[in-house]
Amino acid sequence: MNKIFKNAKEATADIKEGVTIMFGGFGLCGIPENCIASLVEMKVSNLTCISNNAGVDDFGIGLMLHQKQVKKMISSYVGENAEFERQLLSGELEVELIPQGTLATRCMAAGYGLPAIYTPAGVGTEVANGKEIRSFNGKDYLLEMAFDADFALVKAWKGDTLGNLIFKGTARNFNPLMAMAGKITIAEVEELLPAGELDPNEIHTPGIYVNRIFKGENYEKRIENLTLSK
Amino acid sequence: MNKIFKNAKEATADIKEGVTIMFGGFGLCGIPENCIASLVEMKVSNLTCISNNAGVDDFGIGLMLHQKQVKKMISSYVGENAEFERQLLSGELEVELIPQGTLATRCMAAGYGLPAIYTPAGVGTEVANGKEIRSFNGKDYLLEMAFDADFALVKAWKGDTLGNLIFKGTARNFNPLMAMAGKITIAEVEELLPAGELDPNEIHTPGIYVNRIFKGENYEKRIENLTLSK
Amino acid sequence: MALDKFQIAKRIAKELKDGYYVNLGIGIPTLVANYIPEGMNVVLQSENGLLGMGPFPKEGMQDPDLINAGKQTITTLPGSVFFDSAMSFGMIRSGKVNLTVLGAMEVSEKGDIANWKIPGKMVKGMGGAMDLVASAKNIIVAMMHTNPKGESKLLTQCALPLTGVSCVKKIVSDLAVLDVTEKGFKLLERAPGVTVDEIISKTQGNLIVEGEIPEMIL
Amino acid sequence: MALDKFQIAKRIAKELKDGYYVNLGIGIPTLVANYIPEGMNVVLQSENGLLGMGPFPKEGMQDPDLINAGKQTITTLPGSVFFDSAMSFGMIRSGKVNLTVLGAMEVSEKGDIANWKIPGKMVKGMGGAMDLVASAKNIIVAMMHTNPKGESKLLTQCALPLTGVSCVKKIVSDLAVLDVTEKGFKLLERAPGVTVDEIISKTQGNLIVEGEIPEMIL
Repeated sequence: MNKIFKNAKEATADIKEGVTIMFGGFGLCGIPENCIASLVEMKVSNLTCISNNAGVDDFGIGLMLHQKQVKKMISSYVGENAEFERQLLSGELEVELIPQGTLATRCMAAGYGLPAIYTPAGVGTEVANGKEIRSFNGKDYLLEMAFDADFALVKAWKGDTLGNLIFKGTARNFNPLMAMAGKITIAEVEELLPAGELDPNEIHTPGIYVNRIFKGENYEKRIENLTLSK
Repeated sequence: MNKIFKNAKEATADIKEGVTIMFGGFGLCGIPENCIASLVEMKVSNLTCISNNAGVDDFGIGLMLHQKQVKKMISSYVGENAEFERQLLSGELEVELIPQGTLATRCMAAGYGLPAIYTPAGVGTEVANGKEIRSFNGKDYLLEMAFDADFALVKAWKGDTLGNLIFKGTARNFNPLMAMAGKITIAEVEELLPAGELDPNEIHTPGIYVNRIFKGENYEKRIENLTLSK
Repeated sequence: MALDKFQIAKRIAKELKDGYYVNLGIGIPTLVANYIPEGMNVVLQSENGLLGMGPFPKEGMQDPDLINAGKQTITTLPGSVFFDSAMSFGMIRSGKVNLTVLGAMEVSEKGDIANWKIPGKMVKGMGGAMDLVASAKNIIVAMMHTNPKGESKLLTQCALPLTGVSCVKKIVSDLAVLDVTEKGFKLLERAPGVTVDEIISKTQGNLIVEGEIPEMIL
Repeated sequence: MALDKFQIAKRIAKELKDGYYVNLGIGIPTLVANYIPEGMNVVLQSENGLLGMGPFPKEGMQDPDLINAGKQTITTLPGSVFFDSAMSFGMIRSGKVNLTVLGAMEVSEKGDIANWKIPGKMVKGMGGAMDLVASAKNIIVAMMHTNPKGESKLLTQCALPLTGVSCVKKIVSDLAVLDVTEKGFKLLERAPGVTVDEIISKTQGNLIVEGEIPEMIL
């Protein structure tokens, strides 16, 4: 049961054309930079990508968009990306927009073995089109299905050799949810430690959800919107 | 916004006859000992109690059963309690048995604003009686409703003045789930710290879910089944 | 005179109460944080996974692993907590967030809100807005009363695709404070120097004006 | 000769594979932990919130905040993780636990299992059993082939209230190892010295016997 891989290239080697991949991160915060770089190098295409955002023009999933590796993007907010817009308007790229909480909860549902959830988000809007609406205690909810992703690529702060993960700050975001939802989950970490080095009370993602782990390199951790106080 | 109470007596003073109360803990591990002692002293009765177990004859919820304070018990396993059995067989006590994972997930659903969940547990058994069965991807699931509890009484290891909680070991169990599910959540903690003393990455229950917090006293932490290796 | 965006934020801050957990949307709502009364405990929730959002960092203190829902660098405060996005929307959906403040392109007299999509224009996505408006018990909209063409944004019915239905409880615009009631927009306060007539003329949806309408106190 | 409970556990341990996450029920299944082959990585899940369950503690090392699903005091191992009960059953329901071993009062030839309730007797509750049997892809039942009266517990149809339907994949009894197939119980191995005839006579449900049936190797 060796979960440890040398690097992103080895860990992602079997990601093939046409698969569905989840990417952790919110904006550029907590994205699996090494895995994305590997996919860009592999030029694997026709991908369905589930990610809250689609990166920016020259970073994150934006790098994959530039190479037209993405067939369909499932996100809640995609507004920072000119190439994205071009491909969308030209019809080269399919986009499915999902409320952010629905996106998060559909990931959690997959990891928790819940086939579907009921959420009030989107009732009375075009998001509800074609979906079952059901009333509980006088309030309407939409039935939304758990996700089904071939791979989940997540980025953690610390990990151990059994695949246990700890995230830092708001870089946690979708990462632990997607880690639970992938059929194969690949975690890249800033620090890879021997089993026993993490406090069992402090682990966010138990290793049972993680199939592969490697120590990432050269994290840029680009800041999208630097805002300072005087 | 003062959430800090002096003790269990003050924190539970407004728990009235006939309410529904959730109790954290699994067996006798992680139970809110101080809150239970206060309810025993208050002799408040006609309670509906949601708890994975019902304590033992002379500890935990067992103490409330002895005083006939419990009208209905909602649990997954109640096997360690002779008085419980007597009241059940004599018809004095109503019991609803729920699969443990369903119990846990119905608490989580309440805390997550999900009105109901679908779970496979109990399909084809008497637990399914009267419940909606629905098939997703060829597998049958039961529709189970989120809980609706007036109070949740939980026990944490450390807490801070904003109500943030950290649990220890397997004393976590149902505590963070019920903490999210109570209309009013009362947390008793072994250590009560000023805000800022807990690492924000390590908190299990955010204070937004906790209405009252107090430092518990005289924890017995009884071991139900001491098992040693040679 | 119509309020500027800072004044709108300042007026909304008067709706805060001690102990509130508050989610502030991008734009004017974010500015509300600057006007929280001294000594009042208000905890800001950022839906990307933070409770207890602090001010923007000083130069050199920014942390790329610490941003808000607008992707701005921020800081924590004593008692802050991080959590994942599912728990974040869990606390939103379960009504634990006491107040949500967000912007709008249009609001209808029934409390419907449109703030995510303009047909024919690039769609950026709804982010967390649909979850927030569908869940919050208490939603205040911060908005301009009219669009740049001078047309009312307080309508009988929204023309733009909806973000949520029957959810807005109160509006603070550059001209007025209004409650959304069963019968329509109820005028509560006027911006200093703005007349009731001007508000009437710039409100397309049903407007209820009863008695004297006081000027806002900022 | 029929196996004792330790031998049943030992035989079940042969079904373990490197890298397996395993949930062991109360009773005989718990004993399986003692027979995990040296050098094999098997992680034990305890549904009250622990992955990586270690042995029972030495005297004086017990921690009341550290118990297993049988409420026994236990220990952790390097790499152990604690989590809440919802996540625990989350990993069970989502099929991340590779093998579940539990006891049974009755199993039917269709793989139905009854192990939680005897009508007329005090009902203790199903605990996590219904979640486990409804979720696990791979369930092995550890049981006696017959009840104390000598009546078969491997039946055409369970008489007791069910815990789950069509879920048991394999049975290791004191007499035999059997697969549950679409056509019924398929005999795979005999306990040392136990004849096929004895197994046939003690199996009420449909039993498939094909070719030579080897003795178990323990």
